[in-house]
Amino acid sequence: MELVFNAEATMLRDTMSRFIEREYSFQARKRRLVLPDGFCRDTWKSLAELGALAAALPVEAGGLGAGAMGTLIISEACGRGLIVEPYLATVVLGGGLLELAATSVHRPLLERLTEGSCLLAFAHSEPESESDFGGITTRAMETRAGFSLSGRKNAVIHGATADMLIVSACVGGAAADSTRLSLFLVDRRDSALQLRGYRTIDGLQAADIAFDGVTVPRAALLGEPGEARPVIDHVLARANAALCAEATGAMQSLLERTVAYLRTRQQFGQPLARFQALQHRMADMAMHVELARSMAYLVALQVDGVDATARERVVSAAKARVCIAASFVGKQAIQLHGGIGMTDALDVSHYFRRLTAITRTLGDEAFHLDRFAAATP
Amino acid sequence: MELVFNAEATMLRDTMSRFIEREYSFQARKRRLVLPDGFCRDTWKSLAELGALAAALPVEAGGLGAGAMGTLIISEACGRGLIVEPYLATVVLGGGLLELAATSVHRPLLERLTEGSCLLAFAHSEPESESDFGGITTRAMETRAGFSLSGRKNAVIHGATADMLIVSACVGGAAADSTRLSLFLVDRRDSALQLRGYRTIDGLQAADIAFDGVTVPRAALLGEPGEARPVIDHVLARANAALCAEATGAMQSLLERTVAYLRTRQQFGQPLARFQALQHRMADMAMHVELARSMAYLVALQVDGVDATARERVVSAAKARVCIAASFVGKQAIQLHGGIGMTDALDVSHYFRRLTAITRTLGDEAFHLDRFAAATP
Amino acid sequence: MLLELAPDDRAFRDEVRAFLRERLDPSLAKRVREHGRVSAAELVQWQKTLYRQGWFAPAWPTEWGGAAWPALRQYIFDEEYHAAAAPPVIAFGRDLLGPVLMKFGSDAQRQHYLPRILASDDWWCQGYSEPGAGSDLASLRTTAELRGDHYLINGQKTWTTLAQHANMMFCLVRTRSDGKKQEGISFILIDMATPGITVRPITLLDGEPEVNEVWFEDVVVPVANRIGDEGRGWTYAKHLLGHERTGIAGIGIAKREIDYLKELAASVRRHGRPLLEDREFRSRVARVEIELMALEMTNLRLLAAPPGSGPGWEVSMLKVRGTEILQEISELQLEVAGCSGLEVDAPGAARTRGAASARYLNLRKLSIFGGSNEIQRNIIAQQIVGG
Amino acid sequence: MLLELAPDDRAFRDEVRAFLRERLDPSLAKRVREHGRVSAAELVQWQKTLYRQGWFAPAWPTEWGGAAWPALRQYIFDEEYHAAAAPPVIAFGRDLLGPVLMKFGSDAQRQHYLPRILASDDWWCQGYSEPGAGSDLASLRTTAELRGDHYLINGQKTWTTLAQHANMMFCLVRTRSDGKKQEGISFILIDMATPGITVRPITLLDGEPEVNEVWFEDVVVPVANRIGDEGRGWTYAKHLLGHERTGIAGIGIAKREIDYLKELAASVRRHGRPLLEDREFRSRVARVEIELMALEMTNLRLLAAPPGSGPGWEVSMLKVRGTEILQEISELQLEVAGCSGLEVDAPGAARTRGAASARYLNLRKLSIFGGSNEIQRNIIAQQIVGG
Repeated sequence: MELVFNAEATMLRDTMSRFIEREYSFQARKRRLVLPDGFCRDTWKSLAELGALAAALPVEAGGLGAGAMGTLIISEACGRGLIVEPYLATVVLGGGLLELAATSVHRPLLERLTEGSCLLAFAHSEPESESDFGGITTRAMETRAGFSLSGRKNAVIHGATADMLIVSACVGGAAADSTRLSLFLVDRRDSALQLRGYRTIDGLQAADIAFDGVTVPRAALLGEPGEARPVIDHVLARANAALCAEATGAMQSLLERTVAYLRTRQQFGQPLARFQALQHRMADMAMHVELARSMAYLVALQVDGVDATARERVVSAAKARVCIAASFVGKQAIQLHGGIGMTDALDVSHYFRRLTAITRTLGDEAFHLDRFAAATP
Repeated sequence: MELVFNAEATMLRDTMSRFIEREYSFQARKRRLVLPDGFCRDTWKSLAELGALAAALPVEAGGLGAGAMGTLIISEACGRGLIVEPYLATVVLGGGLLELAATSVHRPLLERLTEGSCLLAFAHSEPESESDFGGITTRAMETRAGFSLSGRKNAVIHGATADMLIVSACVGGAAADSTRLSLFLVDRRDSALQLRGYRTIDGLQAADIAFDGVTVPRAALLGEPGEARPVIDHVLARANAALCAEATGAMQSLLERTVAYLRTRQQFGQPLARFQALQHRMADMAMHVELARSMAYLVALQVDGVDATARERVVSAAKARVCIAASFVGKQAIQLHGGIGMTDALDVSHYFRRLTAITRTLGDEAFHLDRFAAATP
Repeated sequence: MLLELAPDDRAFRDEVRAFLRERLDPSLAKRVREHGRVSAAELVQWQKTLYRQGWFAPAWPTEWGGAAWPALRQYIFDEEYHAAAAPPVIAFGRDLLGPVLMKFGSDAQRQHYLPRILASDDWWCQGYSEPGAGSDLASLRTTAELRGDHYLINGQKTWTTLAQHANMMFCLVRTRSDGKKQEGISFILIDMATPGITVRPITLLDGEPEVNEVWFEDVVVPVANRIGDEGRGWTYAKHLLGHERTGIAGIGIAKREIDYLKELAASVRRHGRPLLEDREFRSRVARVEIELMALEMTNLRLLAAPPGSGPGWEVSMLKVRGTEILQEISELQLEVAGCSGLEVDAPGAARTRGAASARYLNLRKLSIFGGSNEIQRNIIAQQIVGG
Repeated sequence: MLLELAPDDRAFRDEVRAFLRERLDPSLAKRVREHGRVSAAELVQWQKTLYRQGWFAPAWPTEWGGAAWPALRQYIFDEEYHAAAAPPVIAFGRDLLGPVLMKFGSDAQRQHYLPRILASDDWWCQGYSEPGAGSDLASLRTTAELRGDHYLINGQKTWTTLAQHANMMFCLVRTRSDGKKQEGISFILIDMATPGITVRPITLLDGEPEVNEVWFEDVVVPVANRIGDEGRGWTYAKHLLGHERTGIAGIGIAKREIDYLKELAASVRRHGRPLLEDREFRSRVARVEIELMALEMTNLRLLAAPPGSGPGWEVSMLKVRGTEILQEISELQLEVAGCSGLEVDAPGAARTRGAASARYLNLRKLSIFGGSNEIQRNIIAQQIVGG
């Protein structure tokens, strides 16, 4: 049991804390949001130099070998700093798929990823598959030169701002088996893509993408055709684990800000923190944060180490519990701040929006509660 | 819309209030609980003399014509006074069945009921039908002289202490249509009954009854054979309406006692009522009571006046809402009283137990929520 | 309606329905229903339509051009109005200033302002809240110094809803700073075009500039713009707060929102079936529907009860539970919208997929503004515990 | 266990399992699991079995006959113990008095009392609470007057758990009434057979006499029975409260109760199927299971963390959430039992159908006794808000 950070983990955590402190004030974040991409490629390079992009990857894949605990530490920092650069999309999802599905042919791409010079996004969810990320209908028809992709992907995180997309599809015609998925690398700048990018409430970027016979060479295929489903499930599990950690970081920040605000804000002649009803609310917030943190740890310890059934069960338990906490802590932070908490000018509302988005990303509370119950005897 | 009590209703309410004040102190109630039957037949006679037993019945059936509003007023008083005499079992259930199902042959029985000289109980629920009071399997085989009853009834309220039982059964053999029910009058003292009486947590009485070929004459049949289902549904709806009103009365008493206790009880140098967290708890209790009362009114206004579908919908909405309120108000009353609220010696725990029992009687929150959802477009 | 109506009330309801069917632009109603954007000009135009019908002020006495309907009729009107998805009236002038003018205003003030409110010729905003005051409204610090026939106003208001569209503000200002803080407050009407006033919109977490900061720098306001006596402004403003307000529970809006929620949930699939048919989801919707029934019945009981016969904390309960229900529904709508609902629709453009999250974020305000739900629970407890 | 164990911990767990399989009477375990009644004699007998195994005091140091297991082993033991439905130890002597004796008792006191606690030769009850004190424990009023070599004790204790079976009580008494109320309290051991002591059982809402009132009328107690210094009893008693307590969250019991809940729900039908297969019900059970996983993981993290590195309010959180979870499970069990579960089993007889309601009613105590959950939330808030 690795319930306490070891020396390497502590070092990584401190590195990330210093990075946030130095580079990621709320004002500095705002400046990144108004850049054309909505984030900063130089900052991404800095994260690469700190080793954050390579931290979780195994040593044999050119990484630092910190594994899921590394992802937890970095994601938690992303939550605390409300980092808008695409760590989840590029490293956890994109890097995870490359690590688990790719052959040595794609090793250079993984290297460019960890150097910070190639951004990835995972185009997987579809309008009809949104709530349970199953039932993929995008098709890849084999052609002489490679494949021709047709279908629609929506809410692709950082889909319009990445360099390369990894696209999930079933090989074959309309009757293809939708449980047998393949992965394809597609250049995001390919003019055949119909891509609509937009901003989401948390300040991040997403895109809806239509493929209408987009052709890719045979080398675009990532791993064995039809065998990608287990890899995708595993990577989505990791992404949910990362979201749990990120939410914990954001909640911790909200809790600290709320406590600090109530300590200073005077009403009816005393600090708000003296009012017992608000004290109990803070106590409940703190318990939610601590319990969510425990679930983020638990899932980090198990996401790569147990069989798929046990993994999905613990992932769903963690995500469901974190959603409950995120909703409570977020809403209470706004409520206890009063009007000022409602404003765009204060970071509190930004944390709240990111938490709200996390509760809607890769399965909500109801979805995960259901999946947990189905996997529990 | 009859949202405010008229003069007759106000008079009835005042009559009941005086009765409780005069006869139903907590100590006087305790003395009744230790009587052999667990309640007092003289008190029952007093209620008859006050007109409480006849209040809800139509004038043409020998009643006072106060209808469902009359039942609401008396039931609410039963809740406030924690009355242990069998108003629900005998008047709402038994009297309701006689009123709606019986022919003129049974008019004398209804008269004896309103005089307080004959106590009824409704033997309907069965071990397998408990949660949804459907699927009756008790059978009535026609014989030369009348019928022979076989089956098991359980949790029959006041089943061991009533004079007469009204028993639901399907006429015919094992293949009989269980949706086509009939009602039979059975003498509770019939030595062929296997009857196990017991006390329930609220101080009331119940019984499990086995019928193993109990014979009854043809005259025991109440109404048309096979046609009792609509009558039973209607009477069960009225009983749930009565339970809503009773719960409202009990909650009102608990709220008042809790407020009074927190006003006087000193902790850390001031009355508990000064602590904001407890103030908000009281505010939530009060809102629950008020909302439950509204539902009790709503269902009383509609239980006899709308078609069966609309009736079941509103009954289930009311009962589900009242269960939620009863659970919250009951638990908080105990919690806010602290240790003393846990004791048998204080009336608070008795109100709590009655409320707990109400939430388990004739369908719980989950059952009614489900039925409401199914009946709502 | 939860309960059956008497024949004449039914006729009234049919008349309201017919009017809304004929005069309310369906495309506007669709936008209201789907949480789209409605412009200030459209609002004013619609309010003038109501005015021409004589229905802009259902609660006002007839002598001032109101409909003077009894409470139940107002309730019926409200229900039909929101069922038809008519845009909510900007009610600061009508509901908040109007009654104060009628009771405490001078003849001249009433004759000038009341008809203009009725015809939506003025757009009023409310200048009560200040930074630093929060729920402790009476600790306000904007000063009005008497200088002969005018006041000189300095200070700052905040959370001023839609002040960017308003040409008039009714305002609480401090005319004396010694003594109890509730004393020394005066009630003043300010023309927003007066020099020295700066309005700065505050962007809220849904991206909309719904509220404003308003700065006063040596703003000259004639003494004739003061309502009633100097120093009694707090009393005038409070006059309203205890009043029964038919609409505060938001029953009509909540009913429409539940309908809309169900429509959305019927069009989304989960486990291969419409989400609305999912038992667990349906059971959560049922809870809110039942909660709303209970609140509506409570509201109706209060309307039917003789004045002053209630428990005394009705309005607080209606506010608390009404806002909690609306927030709950918006959360369910957000759940139905899924991750697509996280899209931010470009400012000023038509709303598409981002409506659910914009609404959810915006409605956080309900439990904060208008007396936070914590303050309301304090009030309820104080009334229950008593002296 | 939530996490995989190291091989030696696994071996330890297997040893505990084997012991419980061999030595725990299955019919007793069945009664514990099904919330049946267990007699005082059965409890003592079982505790002596644990004692003979050397496992009665997992946390005590070996010099006093404890097992001195590290925290994780204690946790593993606890989990296996409750999974096997062994009866809960009456732990006042072992967990509350024992550590105080070890730290503050005299050699004579330790040598006399500790072995007797270990062997369950004494049944200790705790005399802290008094009527009128409630959560404000320090306002106690039972007096101990020094009269040469003995104290004369007068006053009343209440909520004294199982005092009717106890032969000894450790007790807080007031030896001085001036000054701060926490000062002037002394910690005294009392033989329950001393003349002047009256024990009166209090029937609780489940019909059981689980707690007692204890009256003292001129009860003579030797000064030698005082622990440590006069006036420092509060400090001694408090010493324990901040301590990490492995078992306070009740994880092992809650796991067993969830298993039992599922077993019950699988045997009851709703809508023609086992209730356990009902999605809406199953989803409510899942919520509690997840809540329990989160609390268990929190507990494990705290056990693994270096002492003093936690947020400082761990014990309060474990108490609050642990008791809320147990109450929630008992409420679900009551729901499964349905109206049949309302039956009251005759006092002293075996429990049948009434077990679910008796349990539900009894567990109301969890959020009240041992520092009410309101007090625990106060503590958490104070630690968060800080100075």
